[in-house]
Amino acid sequence: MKTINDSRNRQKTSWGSLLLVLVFLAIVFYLDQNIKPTNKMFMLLTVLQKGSVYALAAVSMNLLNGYTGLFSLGHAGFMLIGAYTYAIFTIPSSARDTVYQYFDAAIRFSFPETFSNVMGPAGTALGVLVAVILAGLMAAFFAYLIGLPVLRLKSDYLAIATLGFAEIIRAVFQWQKLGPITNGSNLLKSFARTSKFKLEVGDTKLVLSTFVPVLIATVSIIIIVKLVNSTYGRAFKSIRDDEVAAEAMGINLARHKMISFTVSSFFAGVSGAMMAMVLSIAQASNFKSAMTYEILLMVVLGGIGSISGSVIGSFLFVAASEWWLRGLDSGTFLGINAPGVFRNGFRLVVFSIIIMIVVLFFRKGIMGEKEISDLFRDRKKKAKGAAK
Amino acid sequence: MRKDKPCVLKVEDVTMQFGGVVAVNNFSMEEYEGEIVAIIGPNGAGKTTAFNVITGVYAPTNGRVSFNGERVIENYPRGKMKKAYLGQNAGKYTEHLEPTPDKLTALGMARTFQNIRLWKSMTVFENVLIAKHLKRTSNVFSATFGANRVEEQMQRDEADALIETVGLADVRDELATSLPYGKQRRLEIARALATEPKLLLLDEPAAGMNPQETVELTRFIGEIRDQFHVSILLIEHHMDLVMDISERIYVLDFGSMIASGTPAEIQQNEKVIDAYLGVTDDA
Amino acid sequence: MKKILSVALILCLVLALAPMAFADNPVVKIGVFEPQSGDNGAGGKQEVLGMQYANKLTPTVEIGGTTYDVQLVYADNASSNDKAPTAAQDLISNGVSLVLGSYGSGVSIAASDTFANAGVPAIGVTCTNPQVTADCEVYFRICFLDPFQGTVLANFAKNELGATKAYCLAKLGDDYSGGLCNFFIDAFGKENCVYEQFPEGTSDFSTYITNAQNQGCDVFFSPVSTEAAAQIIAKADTQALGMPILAGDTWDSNVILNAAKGTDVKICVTTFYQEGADAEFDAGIKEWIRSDATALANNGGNDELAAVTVMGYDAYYVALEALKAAGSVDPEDVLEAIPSVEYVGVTGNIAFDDIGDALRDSAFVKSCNTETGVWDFVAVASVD
Amino acid sequence: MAKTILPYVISGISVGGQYALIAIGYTMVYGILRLINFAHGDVFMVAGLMMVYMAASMPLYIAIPLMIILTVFLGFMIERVAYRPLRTAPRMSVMISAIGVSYLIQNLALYITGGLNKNYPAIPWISDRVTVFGMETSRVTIITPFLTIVLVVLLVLLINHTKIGMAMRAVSLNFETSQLMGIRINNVISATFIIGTFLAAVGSMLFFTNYPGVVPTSGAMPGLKAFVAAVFGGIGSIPGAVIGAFIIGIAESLIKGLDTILIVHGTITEQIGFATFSDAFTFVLLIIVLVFKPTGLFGEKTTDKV
Repeated sequence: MKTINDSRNRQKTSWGSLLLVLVFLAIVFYLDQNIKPTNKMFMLLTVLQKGSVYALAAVSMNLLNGYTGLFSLGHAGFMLIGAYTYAIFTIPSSARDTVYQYFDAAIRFSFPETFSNVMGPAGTALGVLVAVILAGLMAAFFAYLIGLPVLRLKSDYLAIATLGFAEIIRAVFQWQKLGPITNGSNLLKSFARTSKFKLEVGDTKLVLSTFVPVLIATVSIIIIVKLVNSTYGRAFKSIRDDEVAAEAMGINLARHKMISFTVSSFFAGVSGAMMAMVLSIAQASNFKSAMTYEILLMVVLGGIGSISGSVIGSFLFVAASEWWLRGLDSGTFLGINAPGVFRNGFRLVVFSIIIMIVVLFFRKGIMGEKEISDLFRDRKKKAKGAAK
Repeated sequence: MRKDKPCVLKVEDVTMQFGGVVAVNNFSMEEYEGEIVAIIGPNGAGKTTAFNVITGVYAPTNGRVSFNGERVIENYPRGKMKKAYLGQNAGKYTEHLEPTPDKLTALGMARTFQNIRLWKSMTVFENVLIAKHLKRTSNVFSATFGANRVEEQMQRDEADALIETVGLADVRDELATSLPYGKQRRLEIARALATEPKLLLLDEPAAGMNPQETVELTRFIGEIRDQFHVSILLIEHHMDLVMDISERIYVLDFGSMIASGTPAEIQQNEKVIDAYLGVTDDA
Repeated sequence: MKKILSVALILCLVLALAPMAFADNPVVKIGVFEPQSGDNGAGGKQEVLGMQYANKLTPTVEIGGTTYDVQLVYADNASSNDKAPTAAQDLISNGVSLVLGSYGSGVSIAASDTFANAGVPAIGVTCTNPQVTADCEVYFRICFLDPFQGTVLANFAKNELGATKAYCLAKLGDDYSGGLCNFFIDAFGKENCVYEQFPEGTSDFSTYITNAQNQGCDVFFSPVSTEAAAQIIAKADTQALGMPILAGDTWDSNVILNAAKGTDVKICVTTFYQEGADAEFDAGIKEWIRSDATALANNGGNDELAAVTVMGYDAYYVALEALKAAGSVDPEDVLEAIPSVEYVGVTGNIAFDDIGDALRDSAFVKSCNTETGVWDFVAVASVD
Repeated sequence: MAKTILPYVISGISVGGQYALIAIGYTMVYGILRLINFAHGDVFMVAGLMMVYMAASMPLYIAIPLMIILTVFLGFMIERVAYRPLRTAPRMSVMISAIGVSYLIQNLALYITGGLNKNYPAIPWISDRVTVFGMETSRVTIITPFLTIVLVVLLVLLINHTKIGMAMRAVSLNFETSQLMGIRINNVISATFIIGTFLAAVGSMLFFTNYPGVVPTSGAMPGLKAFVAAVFGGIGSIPGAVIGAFIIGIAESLIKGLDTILIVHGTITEQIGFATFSDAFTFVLLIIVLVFKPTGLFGEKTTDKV
């Protein structure tokens, strides 16, 4: 009896969540059509775009750090691989020589272009999708190679080794000798980017600049949620809680750690690709370890071990640092005008103090290990308890 | 002895040497299907080390372990140990087989821990369910995209059934670590059973229990053996429990086996009495 | 606590969006897209000084018969390519009619898409990389380009300094120094150049100096940021580099003068402006810098003029010309008007070609007088 | 050949000495708390910044000791505020706290300096130019390794022959037991942080005299490299950290010059661009060590208990 109830409840929650997600996507679509770049509220779209990039990055990091207990600091490196893969394979041939201005571009192939030649506009979308997936696969492939030696290492050694790998990857991508592929240390641009994502239906032009990244992030995060709730996700959690017990219960540590690591890196790669399409540039020097730290802090802010926490944490982080707290940098904040104090950099100071407070006093972050759906369930439970 | 039944576990000449210390010296034992066998010995006798060798935590320095008639662990003094080896039977074994514990669990060995190692953040149900992971046929993709729904439901049902059997149904959704000590032990055993083992290895199952709980546990272990058709190997200090349920006992002292036999034989054995200095009761 | 935090955050949001106080005249906003922090922070601040001075001199503009107050709206791109698009978006959302900047080419390239997407025109002041305007319809600039500057410098090295082998040093991932080095090498001859790049955060330049010495180079070309420059000069001094250092427009800054004063390092740069070309202007701006404590601090503590400041000054007037020509504050109209704008500035005549680049054919070459700590005029250089 | 390589080696030894002084702070803290103190590199940067501001308003003979005292106080406070409350928390939390502190310090420095490069004051005598083996360099380059070795010898004496040193060794061997034996753990940890930051402060003086630009991120790379040096030498081992630091310093310097060395030597004719990997090489070294000899060159082997 209990089990039937259990599975029915599970299904009910998932249908409810799905509905919420659809409503959210519809709102984003609506906003995309109605907020023009010159509008003051366009910051909202910027936050949604960047927020969804970081949300996916944070959730994928959480899969590794929060769910599998592998403290890895190599995220920026995998995002870099994703960003470059995506960028290189979506630069149209007409722009290639301008972009690779100091090199003779070696890869002269663009997915959106090739596919649209065959299939028309739908091909462009497909090309972008293929490039995004390829970005993830590339990151996952590198993660596999890196994982073979380093996943055996324990906690902080793993952290420092993965951090080191991210630095190595960055150096390799900046190497002058790889210039024909990576454009050396110079930036890549002119590839398929969100500002160009538009759909023409008859006479009306539908803007998809925010919708596309939000959609990719949503789908990816749903997949991660599915994975976490599957038997593999439970195995990851058991490794986090007690590695020795997990191994004794027949869970192959090396294999499961590798799965978690590659999947996490796959989505890090996807988020890197999204980062490129949102920023409309890709450059190795942006993917520093500071980026990994920021993502880690988002995860902490939201609560290690909570996917909704990571999403909330990253949107809060992005919104606060890009939008709400901007006044702290430019003289006037909350109506207080104090250019002496509220000058450049103050925002980040306030921000890092908030983070330190969370780290020290609210160690569980916003969500702890709970998900949003748990909160609803708890409320129901409480209501039931009260009725009794 | 149930020599008519097939041999589940066979340990041959296992020696475990850490640096210059021989923790287990030339230990051999056998266990037959459906038996309950105990390894006892005073503190520091090498019981836990022997246990860890059998479960694959440590590779032995020399010796062999067979499970269900299949060689699973084998080692001989190699590398630095070649010169430093102090044990016997050097040269008898020539292969190096060192499976990780999960491989042994997959073959049908499951264990519990002396200092209970449940998964802290998870409920009783989840603790048991995860141990079912081993039996999956799905891969990471089919599991993520829900193509294994039937199997998933089956595992959930099995886990529930198991929880029911071991009498933890009323605490199914409690956090494992919030249970009283006795129930945590029980859960750990249930978790091990969820891997559907042929041999269950219990590392001091009664450690930290009061006499009342110990009695319950004794009964519980017996029930398990009959209900799940497993053989049981246990390390224990509580002599009551050991003498009550074991069919055969191996006694270790300073790493070497000093006696083996039925409980009655062991109780009479002078060497054993000497080793325990007469303190054969609750140690 | 969590609730308080969220309430506080929402409050911030509301207040941040609250309308600003209105002045009497209608306001036209000019966006200042410049680095205020990071590697190029010092340079960015100097460039802004020129705009601020110009804004002080000419705080209003008549557009289509109405007098507008000109308001400069700032956004810090933090010298970082990944922060640039957001900073640009910030300006656009603030309703600027056009944008000036930035110091440093990378951030301009990075933000070009954002400006293009919104249809807001931008006028680069000292971003010299060709990519800034290539492929971007809304980006213009009033400075010369790197292929030109690189050639001028290469010719100067060969002809005036008699160099036969050049050591080129750029920063990894920096479009300005990387680009300029590439064009320099093209003009100087690849086989006679040693090209190296240092990663971000490098503080040990002594090995690069040693490399140049060991490979027998006779000119050290390092058009890097002023931050790195100060360190290179210090090391060149202690290690007795023994060859002149050559750099581009970024080095025309008192940071360099301060670092080089009292050393025996020979430094030559190409730049947009030579102090003394317009005495009246020089005196005015210096007076202003001295009188304004913040401006003085932003200029590095003295009143030595940087060329970028003067460029910023000219850029402001070009922006006003564009607004006048457009007859409206709508970015779209301004964008249409810019290509035909012509202006005679302190740094020379300014007009745009088809791609939006300035029609400039000469650069000033200056050398650093290490005794007095000022720039000495060397020559006006151009390419045939 | 020797003449070509010598400058790199000398510069490498000098950098190595500076890394060594930072690495000791890492290795001591790690030895006792098992914590990678990510903020250590930033403390080093703050020491540099303090010197910049203080030298502008007071004579050097006051500024230098005051800078050292304030830096030590900062290190002490970081431990007090950010690490001590988390003593019983999982290791990951403490590490995150360390990253948070590093983020905070860098952002504070960014705010105070306005993100601009600050020029380190020239300290007379040690920043003078000298000629060694026909090579021009600054005096600090020559002094650094010697000063480093003197300080390390003093430190080793302190650890081996004083009460607090003995307590430190005990705590690093077994945290719980030493607590039970009546060692005041908190005092020992504070002492560790004080010594570590003191050395970092001295190191910063040498480092920034040599490379006179201070920016908010100045500490990050030297910090990471010093940590790698500590791991390389076997974390917890002070001589190991010092030797590791010298090896990394020299290797890094040689990598930067490798193109030139090979070209001058005639091995290659075209540049390969090794200099791009000067930072990355350190990490390659780290990973090789971690994978093949996880305990470093001088670290002791430990076995996990089940």
